Amino acid sequence: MKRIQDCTISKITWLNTDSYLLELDVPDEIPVLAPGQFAEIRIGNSPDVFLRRPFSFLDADVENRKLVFFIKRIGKGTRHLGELHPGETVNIIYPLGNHFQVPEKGNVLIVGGGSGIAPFILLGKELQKKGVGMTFLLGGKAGSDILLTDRFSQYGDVLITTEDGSKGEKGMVTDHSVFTSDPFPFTMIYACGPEPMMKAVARMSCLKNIPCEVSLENLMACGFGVCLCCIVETTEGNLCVCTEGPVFNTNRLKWQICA
Amino acid sequence: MKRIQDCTISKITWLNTDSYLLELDVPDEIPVLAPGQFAEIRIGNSPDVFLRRPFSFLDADVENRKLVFFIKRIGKGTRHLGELHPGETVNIIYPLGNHFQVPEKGNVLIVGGGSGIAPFILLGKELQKKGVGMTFLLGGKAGSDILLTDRFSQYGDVLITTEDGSKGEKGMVTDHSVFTSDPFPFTMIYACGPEPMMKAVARMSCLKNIPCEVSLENLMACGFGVCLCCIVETTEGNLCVCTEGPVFNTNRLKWQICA
Amino acid sequence: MADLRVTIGQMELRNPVTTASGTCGFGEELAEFFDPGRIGGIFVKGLTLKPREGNPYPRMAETASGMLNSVGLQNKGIDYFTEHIYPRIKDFDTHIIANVNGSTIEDYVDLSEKLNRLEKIPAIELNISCPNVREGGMAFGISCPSASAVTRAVREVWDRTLIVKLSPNVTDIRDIALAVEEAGADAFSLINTLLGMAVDAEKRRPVLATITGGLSGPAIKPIALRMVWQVAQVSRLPIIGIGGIMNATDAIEFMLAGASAIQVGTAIFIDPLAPVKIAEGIGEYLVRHGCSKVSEIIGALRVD
Amino acid sequence: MADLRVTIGQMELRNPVTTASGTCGFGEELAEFFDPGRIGGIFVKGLTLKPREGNPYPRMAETASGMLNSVGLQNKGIDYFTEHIYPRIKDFDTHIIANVNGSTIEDYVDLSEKLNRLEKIPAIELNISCPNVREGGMAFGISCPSASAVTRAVREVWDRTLIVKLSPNVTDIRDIALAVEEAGADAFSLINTLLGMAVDAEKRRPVLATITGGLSGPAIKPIALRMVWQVAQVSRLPIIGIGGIMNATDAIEFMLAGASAIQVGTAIFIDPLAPVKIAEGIGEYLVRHGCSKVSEIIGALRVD
Ligand SMILES: Cc1cc2nc3c(=O)[nH]c(=O)nc-3n(C[C@H](O)[C@H](O)[C@H](O)COP(=O)(O)OP(=O)(O)OC[C@H]3O[C@@H](n4cnc5c(N)ncnc54)[C@H](O)[C@@H]3O)c2cc1C
Ligand SMILES: Cc1cc2nc3c(=O)[nH]c(=O)nc-3n(C[C@H](O)[C@H](O)[C@H](O)COP(=O)(O)OP(=O)(O)OC[C@H]3O[C@@H](n4cnc5c(N)ncnc54)[C@H](O)[C@@H]3O)c2cc1C
Ligand SMILES: Cc1cc2nc3c(=O)[nH]c(=O)nc-3n(C[C@H](O)[C@H](O)[C@H](O)COP(=O)(O)O)c2cc1C
Ligand SMILES: Cc1cc2nc3c(=O)[nH]c(=O)nc-3n(C[C@H](O)[C@H](O)[C@H](O)COP(=O)(O)O)c2cc1C
Ligand code: FES
Ligand code: FES
Repeated sequence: MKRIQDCTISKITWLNTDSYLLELDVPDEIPVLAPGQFAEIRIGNSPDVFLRRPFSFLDADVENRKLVFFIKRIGKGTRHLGELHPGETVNIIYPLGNHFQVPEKGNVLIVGGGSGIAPFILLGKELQKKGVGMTFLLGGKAGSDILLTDRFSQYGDVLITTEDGSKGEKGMVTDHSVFTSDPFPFTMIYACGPEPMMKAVARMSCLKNIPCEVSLENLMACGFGVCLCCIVETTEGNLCVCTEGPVFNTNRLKWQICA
Repeated sequence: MKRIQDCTISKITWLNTDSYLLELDVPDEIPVLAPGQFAEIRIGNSPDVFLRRPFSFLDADVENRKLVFFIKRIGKGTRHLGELHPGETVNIIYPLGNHFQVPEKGNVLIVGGGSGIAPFILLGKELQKKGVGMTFLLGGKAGSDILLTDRFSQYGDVLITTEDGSKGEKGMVTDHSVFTSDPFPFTMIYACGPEPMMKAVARMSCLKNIPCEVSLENLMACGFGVCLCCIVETTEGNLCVCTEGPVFNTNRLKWQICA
Repeated sequence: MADLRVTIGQMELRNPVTTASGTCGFGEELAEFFDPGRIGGIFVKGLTLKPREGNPYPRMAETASGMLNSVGLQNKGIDYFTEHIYPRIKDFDTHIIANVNGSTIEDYVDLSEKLNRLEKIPAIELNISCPNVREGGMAFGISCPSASAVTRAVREVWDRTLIVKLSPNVTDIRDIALAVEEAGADAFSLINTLLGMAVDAEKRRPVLATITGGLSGPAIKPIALRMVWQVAQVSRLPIIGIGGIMNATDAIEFMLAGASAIQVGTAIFIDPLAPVKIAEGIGEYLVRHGCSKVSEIIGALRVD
Repeated sequence: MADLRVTIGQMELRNPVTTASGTCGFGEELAEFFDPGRIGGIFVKGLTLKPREGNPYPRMAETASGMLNSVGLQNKGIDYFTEHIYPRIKDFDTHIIANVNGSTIEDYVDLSEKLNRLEKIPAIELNISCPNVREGGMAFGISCPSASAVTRAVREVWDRTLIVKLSPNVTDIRDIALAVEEAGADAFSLINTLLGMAVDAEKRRPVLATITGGLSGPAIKPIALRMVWQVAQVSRLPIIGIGGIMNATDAIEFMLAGASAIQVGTAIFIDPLAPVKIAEGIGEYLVRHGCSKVSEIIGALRVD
């Protein structure tokens, strides 16, 4: 059964002016969470937020029953959520969605932009467990957008690009020199972030002829498959991102990236 | 000019399970507030409160630029307002409405029920300044509803009735023995509280043949005279409670209490 | 414990709470949150004769206390439903009601005939009020002759309970209701969504791919309540009230205004447990108000 | 600083922001909060020939992101207005527009003729859409022949700008708009309130003394936007957009959808400064989007 629970905020940690970690104390035992899954959070302290908002799990501390989310403030919901205080509660529905496919072996590249880094701590943990090598490639506008690098470096190398060149290589993630490595050392790419970025990464995977999984952030009304609002066009027709995704192998999507 | 201001909450003090004092730090100098005037408070932390809510001034500390409200939790707005924290802000429009007429001399009876005690601290101050004697008569369901008696006793005697008899005399305010005093020692009555109570008090004033002023708590959409929602039937036709009131001499109202 | 049973046509519901078409899938997703046996019925996602991909993305926009959708009846068609979905849901311990959509009267009739073969569908809800497509289309629901014609045609092939879902996008819903009643409907459900629009000021574009969509949620509750009240004044057919019902109080408001049952729609997105909480809340209200049967509050609004 | 001027009929407004009839009194109360010279115009409280006490209390109910009102055109009549109110407000440095209500076509005509004598009233807004009374009544606004007849009759006696305020309580607002245009209106204002209802479940009574009332506020914005868009598609007359406008973004959405100006209504109750903030916000948006004139965004929604 899916859960609907009131959780107590134990901590809100601002990482820069726009992003924060939201840490929740969960009343019951936390089920196994697969990397890429998400929760629908109700934002009850805002006069103009009506629907829940979806957020990927950044991390879960099963022992201490804590869930952590990485949230970027982009509008009213994410703003009001960040204004809550420790001790106040938020209601969440979880776990939702499918998850990244974790291979048995290989060496993978994980590309994250903006709030699109959230699912990759759980993914890193899972890959590490299986002994799969990984490299993170994080992109942002400026150096201050590049967050949680110390966390990611526990699981693999961390490469960086920034549009203004203030950290790492200058440019978009797909401009990074790692894509010029020959032979290309990776057997798979995972990506999450703004759609143009994911499409660019998917195009790379096509060129390199390796599989690519992306986590989509479509607008959702429900998050658990009843409204059919969150669809994406796929080779099998319109599918719900919230139940058939959010993770899709790009070869299922009609992005026409390999043309 | 009327003011629209963001004020910082300096303190919320719960007096019993249902009532609290809301203390605000006002950014600018506080104008003279007449007893009976009110403010329209915006409740911005609630998903289902749309309009402002009107509250009488309980007290004002002009020197320290503080406003104090006495608020009874009766619905969603008063609940959410009480959930705010010191340091958070609320927006208020003030000062609004007319005020009690304060005589030059005499001895008055001030009757308050429920949240209807709010305007009477400022009234007490004003009467004391003029040297007018006063007695407070506070009514409630139970003893725990009788609040701020120490404050009122700074200005005059405090009489009490409770419906369950747990404090003061048993019964409604109009059952209090003070109304049997002969000769009736008061030259005027002021009342605020639930409408049936105000009507009963007004009926008493009629019997005793002395003037009575009541502060009405009609539903308001704006609070400053533009919507015409808050009207009360008077001898002059429908009048806005927010601008022509909230204080009315009962002989202007069509309560037919003297019949 | 008060008696919560209500009757809609030939159906007896264990309680007046059902879930609205298009907001509860086929009931299976909700069964992950609660036992469907705790509510009166499930109005499944709109069905059409042929499979439909629905409208392009984006299909939804949040609005003040509501949302717009332009899903456009995405579904795999009646044959897929019959073969794959119906077998999985038919034994839910509640009523499964099919929401029937067509672009011609024959579509409605054909679909109803196909549903006739499914024993565990005690009722159909004719959707003549979807603002997002021609199929199930509002075109039928906004004029008396067409509303009447489609109802009459389906009535001829469908003996079980026939519910007609009315569109609020009309000048006078009473006229449509009376036409539909006269044509043989057993009950009304109302309201479907109101035609609305959202604009992205920064992008200078409509938010929805279809420009306009259907408005639902608490924003429309006052309009829905008014329409239920209006229809209850002119017709004695049972009414299923819909529109922004979030909690038991909302549901009771609809019942007082004249609804015999209610549908919970958009509220499910925010709280999938809303339907069961509402059913419980109605029970508590009845006890608190000294009613032994829920029927005591249907249309019991005092207006003297 | 972008050029914010817009034209409605023969009137040039300094900016597209005006205040909606019934939500701003006669402008005097608002003048306690801001200088009326900062907005484009004031649509004063609905006027009738004879004084009216309006409907009984309670006249308002809060709803989700909105409110219902059943004020019912309380006003002291045109003669009192002429004698006592007009002299006090006529020199405001903004346009004062009279909202005209009647229960017969003659009422509308008589009232317009009386207003003709007031030099500083550059325009009237015919209210044929008030859901709360027979006067100013929605009855005129929900059928094409009557909407057309009242517009035509007033057009004959009124040479200044004639704005007709449309009711959203119709099946197709385009039909009414075209009828009114054909009858000689210079501009439309839309929308008036939607007919709604609120119920007090505990008391088992309607909240409003009149049972139903008019719904306003952000709840109705998606419907209002859709109607402005629809009318803009079929008519070239200027539109004044109304319905749930709370901030500059809302106002810009209406203008992109086709409104030349907007009215701020219910928002005033929550923030009396809303009109000036909206005017400022539109200016900032234009600068940010590299527009030199506000006219560049009117109807500029991209739908390709
Ligand atoms: C499965 C999933 C997982 C997600 N995980 C995370 C996460 O871990 N951390 C995180 O910070 N965010 C995540 N997001 C995105 C997050 O849900 C949105 O940022 C959030 O809903 C925005 O809410 P808001 O009220 O702040 O913005 P709003 O005020 O609703 O919108 C502000 C602006 O952003 C646009 N917008 C809002 N949501 C989206 C969206 N999903 N896609 C494109 N544009 C949008 C709006 O159209 C509007 O222009 C995830 C989304 C999905 C679907
Ligand atoms: C001029 C004026 C001064 C006031 N001063 C004070 C004060 O100092 N302290 C104080 O605690 N309250 C005061 N009130 C009353 C206060 O405004 C209401 O209690 C408050 O608006 C209720 O808001 P809510 O959201 O909590 O209740 P809601 O959720 O809006 O309503 C809860 C229930 O109470 C009813 N209700 C709400 N407001 C009123 C009302 N005004 N009259 C009758 N029934 C109502 C509703 O219909 C509903 O049934 C005053 C009112 C006025 C008009
Ligand atoms: C996402 C979505 C999809 C819907 N799909 C259908 C549908 O397929 N058939 C139908 O009759 N109504 C459909 N509706 C309308 C609802 O059944 C209901 O009438 C409407 O949403 C009002 O109720 P609410 O405010 O409780 O949501 C849909 C509504 C939403 C929000
Ligand atoms: C309290 C109130 C009184 C109103 N009175 C009138 C009126 O006298 N004449 C009129 O044409 N419209 C009247 N209206 C309708 C408004 O002018 C406006 O059309 C409607 O409220 C929608 O806009 P909003 O959502 O911005 O409030 C009134 C609205 C309210 C809320
Ligand atoms: S968000 Fe409702 S089905 Fe995906
Ligand atoms: S509350 Fe608006 S006029 Fe009094």
